[in-house]
Amino acid sequence: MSTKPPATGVAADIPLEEQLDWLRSMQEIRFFEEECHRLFARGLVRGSTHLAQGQEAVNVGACRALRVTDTMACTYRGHAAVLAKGAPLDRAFGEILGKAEGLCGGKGGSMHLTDMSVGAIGSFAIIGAHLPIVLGTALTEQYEGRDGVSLCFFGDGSTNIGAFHEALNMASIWKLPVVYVCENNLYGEYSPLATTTPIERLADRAASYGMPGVTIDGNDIGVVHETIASAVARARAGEGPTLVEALTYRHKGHSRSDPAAYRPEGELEAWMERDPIVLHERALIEAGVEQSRCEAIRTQAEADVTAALERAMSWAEPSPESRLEHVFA
Amino acid sequence: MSTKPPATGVAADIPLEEQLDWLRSMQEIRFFEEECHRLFARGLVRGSTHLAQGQEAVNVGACRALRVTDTMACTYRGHAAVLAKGAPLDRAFGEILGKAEGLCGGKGGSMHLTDMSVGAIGSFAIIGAHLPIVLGTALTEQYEGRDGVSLCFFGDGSTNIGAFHEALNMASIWKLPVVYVCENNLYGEYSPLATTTPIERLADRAASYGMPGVTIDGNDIGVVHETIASAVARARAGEGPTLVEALTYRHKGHSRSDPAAYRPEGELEAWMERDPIVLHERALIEAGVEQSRCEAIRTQAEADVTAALERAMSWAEPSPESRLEHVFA
Amino acid sequence: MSQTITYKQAITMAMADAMEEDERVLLFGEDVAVAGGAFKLSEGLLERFGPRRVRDTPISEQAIIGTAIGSALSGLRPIAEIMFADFAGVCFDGIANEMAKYRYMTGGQVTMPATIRLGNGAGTGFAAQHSQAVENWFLNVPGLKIVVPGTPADAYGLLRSAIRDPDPVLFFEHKHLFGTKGEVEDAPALVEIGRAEVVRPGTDVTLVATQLMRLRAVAAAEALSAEGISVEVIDPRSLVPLDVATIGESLDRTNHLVVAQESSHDGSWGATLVARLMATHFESLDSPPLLVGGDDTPIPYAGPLEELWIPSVDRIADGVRRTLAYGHPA
Amino acid sequence: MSQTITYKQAITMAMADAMEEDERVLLFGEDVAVAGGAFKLSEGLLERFGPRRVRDTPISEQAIIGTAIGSALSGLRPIAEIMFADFAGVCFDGIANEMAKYRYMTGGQVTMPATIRLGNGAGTGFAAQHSQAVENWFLNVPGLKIVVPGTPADAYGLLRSAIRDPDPVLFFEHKHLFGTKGEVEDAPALVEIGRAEVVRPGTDVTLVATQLMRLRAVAAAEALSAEGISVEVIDPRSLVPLDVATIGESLDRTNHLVVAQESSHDGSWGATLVARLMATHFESLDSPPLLVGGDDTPIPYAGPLEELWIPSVDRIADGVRRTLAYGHPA
Ligand SMILES: Cc1ncc(C[n+]2csc(CCOP(=O)(O)OP(=O)(O)O)c2C)c(N)n1
Ligand SMILES: Cc1ncc(C[n+]2csc(CCOP(=O)(O)OP(=O)(O)O)c2C)c(N)n1
Ligand SMILES: [Mg+2]
Ligand SMILES: [Mg+2]
Repeated sequence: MSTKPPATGVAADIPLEEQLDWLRSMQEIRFFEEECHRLFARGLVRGSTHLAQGQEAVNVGACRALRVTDTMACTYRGHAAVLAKGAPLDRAFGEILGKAEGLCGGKGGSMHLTDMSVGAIGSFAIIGAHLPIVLGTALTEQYEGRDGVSLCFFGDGSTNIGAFHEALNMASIWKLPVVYVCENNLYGEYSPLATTTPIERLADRAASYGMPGVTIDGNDIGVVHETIASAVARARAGEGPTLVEALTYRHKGHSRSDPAAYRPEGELEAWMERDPIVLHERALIEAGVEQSRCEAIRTQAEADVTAALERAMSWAEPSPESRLEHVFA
Repeated sequence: MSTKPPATGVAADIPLEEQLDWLRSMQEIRFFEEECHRLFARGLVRGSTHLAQGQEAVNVGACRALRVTDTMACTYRGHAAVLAKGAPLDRAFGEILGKAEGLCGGKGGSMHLTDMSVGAIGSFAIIGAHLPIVLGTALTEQYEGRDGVSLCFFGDGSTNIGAFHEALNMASIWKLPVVYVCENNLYGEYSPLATTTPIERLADRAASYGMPGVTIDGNDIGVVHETIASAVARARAGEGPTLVEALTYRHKGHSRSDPAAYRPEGELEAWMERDPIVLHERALIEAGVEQSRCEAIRTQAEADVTAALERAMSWAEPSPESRLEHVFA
Repeated sequence: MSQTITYKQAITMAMADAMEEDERVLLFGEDVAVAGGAFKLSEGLLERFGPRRVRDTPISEQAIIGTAIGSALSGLRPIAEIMFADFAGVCFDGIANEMAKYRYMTGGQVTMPATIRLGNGAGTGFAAQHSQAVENWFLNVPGLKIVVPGTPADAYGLLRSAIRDPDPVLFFEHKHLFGTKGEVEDAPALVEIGRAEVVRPGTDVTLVATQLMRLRAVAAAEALSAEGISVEVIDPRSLVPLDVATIGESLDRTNHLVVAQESSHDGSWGATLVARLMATHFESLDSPPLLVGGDDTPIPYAGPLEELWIPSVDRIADGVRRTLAYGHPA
Repeated sequence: MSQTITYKQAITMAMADAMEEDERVLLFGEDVAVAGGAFKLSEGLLERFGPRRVRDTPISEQAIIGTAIGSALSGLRPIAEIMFADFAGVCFDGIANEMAKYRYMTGGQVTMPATIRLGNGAGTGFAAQHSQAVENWFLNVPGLKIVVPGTPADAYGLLRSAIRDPDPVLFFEHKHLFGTKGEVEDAPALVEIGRAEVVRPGTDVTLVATQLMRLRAVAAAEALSAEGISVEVIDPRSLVPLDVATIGESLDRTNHLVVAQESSHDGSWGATLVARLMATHFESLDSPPLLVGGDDTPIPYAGPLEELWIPSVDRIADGVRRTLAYGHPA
């Protein structure tokens, strides 16, 4: 854990109005994923899906430290990140449902949500694949003399794949404006970190690449935002990449088919106590926000998600010919 | 550099007779590679070749810390390592010349010398490829309850490839009996380490894998032997892998076509002063060995290499049909 | 006596029986031990054979393949699992440049009895990177045996043979077939690698298919028999070695060839088969050999699109009809 | 006016001209900058275009390909060098699963104007892992354009086109051809990707070949002309897209097909071509199409063995003779 002051659930230097919008985003994502869960149960989602419930503070806190012109790449557990970066709820649902108006025209699905228009350059389902790709988006910024930043989410288990190593090394030697954010949710699929990784603090791996590494409480959106904002500032200033390890927890199993029976007793419960939405809401109220405003946000978020889903459900399926498009430009 | 006592060029606790044999081995290798150089000039070697001249103390010092039943994997710059592990001079020449009696029947060549009978399991020409392979040979030992060790040489530039990362992590988490030896000769092909790698001490990367890492003077065969012997002992005892970074220098260019014009002035000269053979010989003499014995060893080594080359040159080329053999067992 | 088991059970049983038979057999891969495999193919093996022989790895496919290579050449008989076959992309070098060539490059100094199991194929909505027919990536790499079982009996029998085989075998298990059922003996038989099976005899046309396509080919053949068309369905079962003789013999009788494959055209095993048969059975053909395959695109996610991509029973049947209609315009 | 340049010079010139033309073009790879490339293909470019546009990388092919992907989708036109094409094995996932599918999987949200240059082919004694015809590994991966120039003019013209192309292009430069010479205009022409070249017109047999095999095919054709055999030599120049029309049109006239390829049989472009032509030009063929290729083995090191592995002028000529003798036993 970092040596920062204890978790507070809010960011000291950000206007509360803005932080209420973080709450809104987290609530929307939570409802969105609950709907996904139900859609699965109803057989409306194909393949697999991987929910980020419990990890929203990492995704929202980090993405809110970015400009819309900055880019963000995430994993198959990417609904939260892509929505946090600004993708519309309805078209995200549409993609998961395989609709023509889905973000990717129904060609990608849950694991591959992408919305270039908001800088969500992709959700990557092959472990490690995107870590080298963000080198390129970052290089473009450096090459063009702009100050855009590329942020890259990945899991704890992903730090053992070769691409991680190559990417962090090259990001550092080229001083690229990248922020690597490891969402350490304690498990890679069904394997606890300690069974696959001989060190405890993944941020320590930053030392191999001569870049700063920091471990933070990923359930405290204030801490996440502050940490990422300073890593982003560093990147913008041309000082190179940072590795941030955000400690968090997924409330659901790895994927739709996983009951997560491997969890030690009490672990989930302990983390539910630290639900990032609850923490943030509580902190906002402590900071003076009226409870009713939080409730209104929640109600509105739920309504927005429901309406978005309804729209998405009404959309047409992709045309048969569309499957032949977009192989080449 | 390690915090060990200054270089001495001999090992304190090894009988001098044995160390004279190290000298013999280094001399043989040096002459062997000089012949290779000449053979290239005469167009008798195909593809490319990569000489290890100047790095002999690493290969000989390390291999002499192994049993014949231990295994060793090295790179395309592998003549020295394979000979140090015990491969015969003539069959090594034979392979480089593409002869039927070459170690691999002429199918491998200079970059792929292999002699399973002495535990030289391969010379690998795709950067990083062998680092995961030695996990398997080490696992066999662990699986069978034996105490054999796998030693793996690779270059400084190779520490930036993904396979390095995956291999060291898994070696550590499975506590495999492996010793990873990085021959840091300051360059990867024509690139100085600092242009590709954002840290100075490659042994520091061991920390990412929770394994010990040590940097040593690779031109002092005494230091090399002592360091590797203790890493090997650790591995045999079931305590897991070690990363050793041996600082050394190649006297020639990267490959036959490289004049090494990128070297700063004086660099080669400074390292020639620290020629590992000269250092070892000098130290032996200081330790009481008569100079004439060293000279006799040198003369004998040269004669042995010349005779081995003559034999190899006289051997037949592989039969045309042999090219169709050994695809499947 | 015989029993009915699923394709999935066949794979589990084959591994268990092999481990029972030979102490040198071990299994490793991501989540294969404690969790019993992402597809539950190794359920119960950890409990039965212990952590020495059934091992979870980090998410490190290069390390997994390396471990298979090194342990195989030093005397073990490893089974390594690559969860989705598509992940062969991250360890392609290990498979194609090292494992396949090791014996050859060392002049026969090593044998490489490694079995790599890979979850193959489309049809389950996993989209472009988790649905490919990855066997095609390795066709141009001499030194690998490539096995593609389509039934529980073949899955069992070929996996046992793969594990006993002295050479590296890529064993592709089709994800869409895990739940399919079939008969096997109580002590199921081994199946020799390199022998095609005539799944359904016929006289009018030779229809070659593997894995999911085999099932659809049989369904197409049944539909066509109602139209009086007699289709001989052949499953090569392994692509390397490829039993050209059995297929060629069939072609000599039927004079028409259709291949159903779950793959785009170029570089596919179907195209390879056509080229091989052309060289040896040119005179036997009365019509152009037809490949019924996936589109020349990545595999789309949406249900209706993926369904169009994968050859359906109808598309296969239609291919047969068109082939037989060749030279007889309607 | 025209000039004589080498294949190597053509590549260097194409990169320089492209960088001159378009500020978005940059080059990176291992030792491509300060050292001018392991094969000296980028000599002088660092001096001319500076370290912003010509960059050395660590030994990290996955990072190289990732950088190509990310920079291409965000507006640059990267040229990435993979020194030996065989190293595509260590970055296969990036090429086949990411770069090739990115546009498709995102429903057309991105374009991917990346050019990957790879040092291809055998004949220089580099043994099994540094000599392969790696284009064949990618045939079954829709979404990649695959270019295989055989002359300096094609190397120049196709590389320029590849760099301008909005799609990912794998540009295979044959190591054995670097020193070969050819004529180009003073301002050499671009060559459209997807157009075969009729290298040498003929009437008796269509002989298709690329890269080193193209040279040998022409030599074989010349030798055969002395025997009164008129060989039409066609170089497809790109395998994806593949100009089946030009080859098919030739076949309609010659009625005989021989392919010379530097590759084992299965999964090869030659087998793919045969399958494609069978589908469209079945009636044109008077003899079985013949693939003259490498053995179904890895590529051996020793000179005499490698020479036997790679199709020689004699083997190609002999293949043509056998093809024409089909049905006319001597
Ligand atoms: C190269 C590769 N290997 C294996 C997988 C299968 N897989 C999907 S998710 C996953 C676990 C990843 O764990 P982690 O990085 O911690 O992310 P989390 O799922 O916890 O968010 C694995 C092994 C994959 N997608 N790609
Ligand atoms: C995957 C891969 N990439 C690139 C190369 C080309 N290459 C051969 S040797 C070499 C340099 C290696 O440097 P280092 O690891 O320091 O070893 P050294 O040559 O100094 O012994 C490179 C880049 C290769 N063989 N394999
Ligand atoms: Mg995780
Ligand atoms: Mg080096």
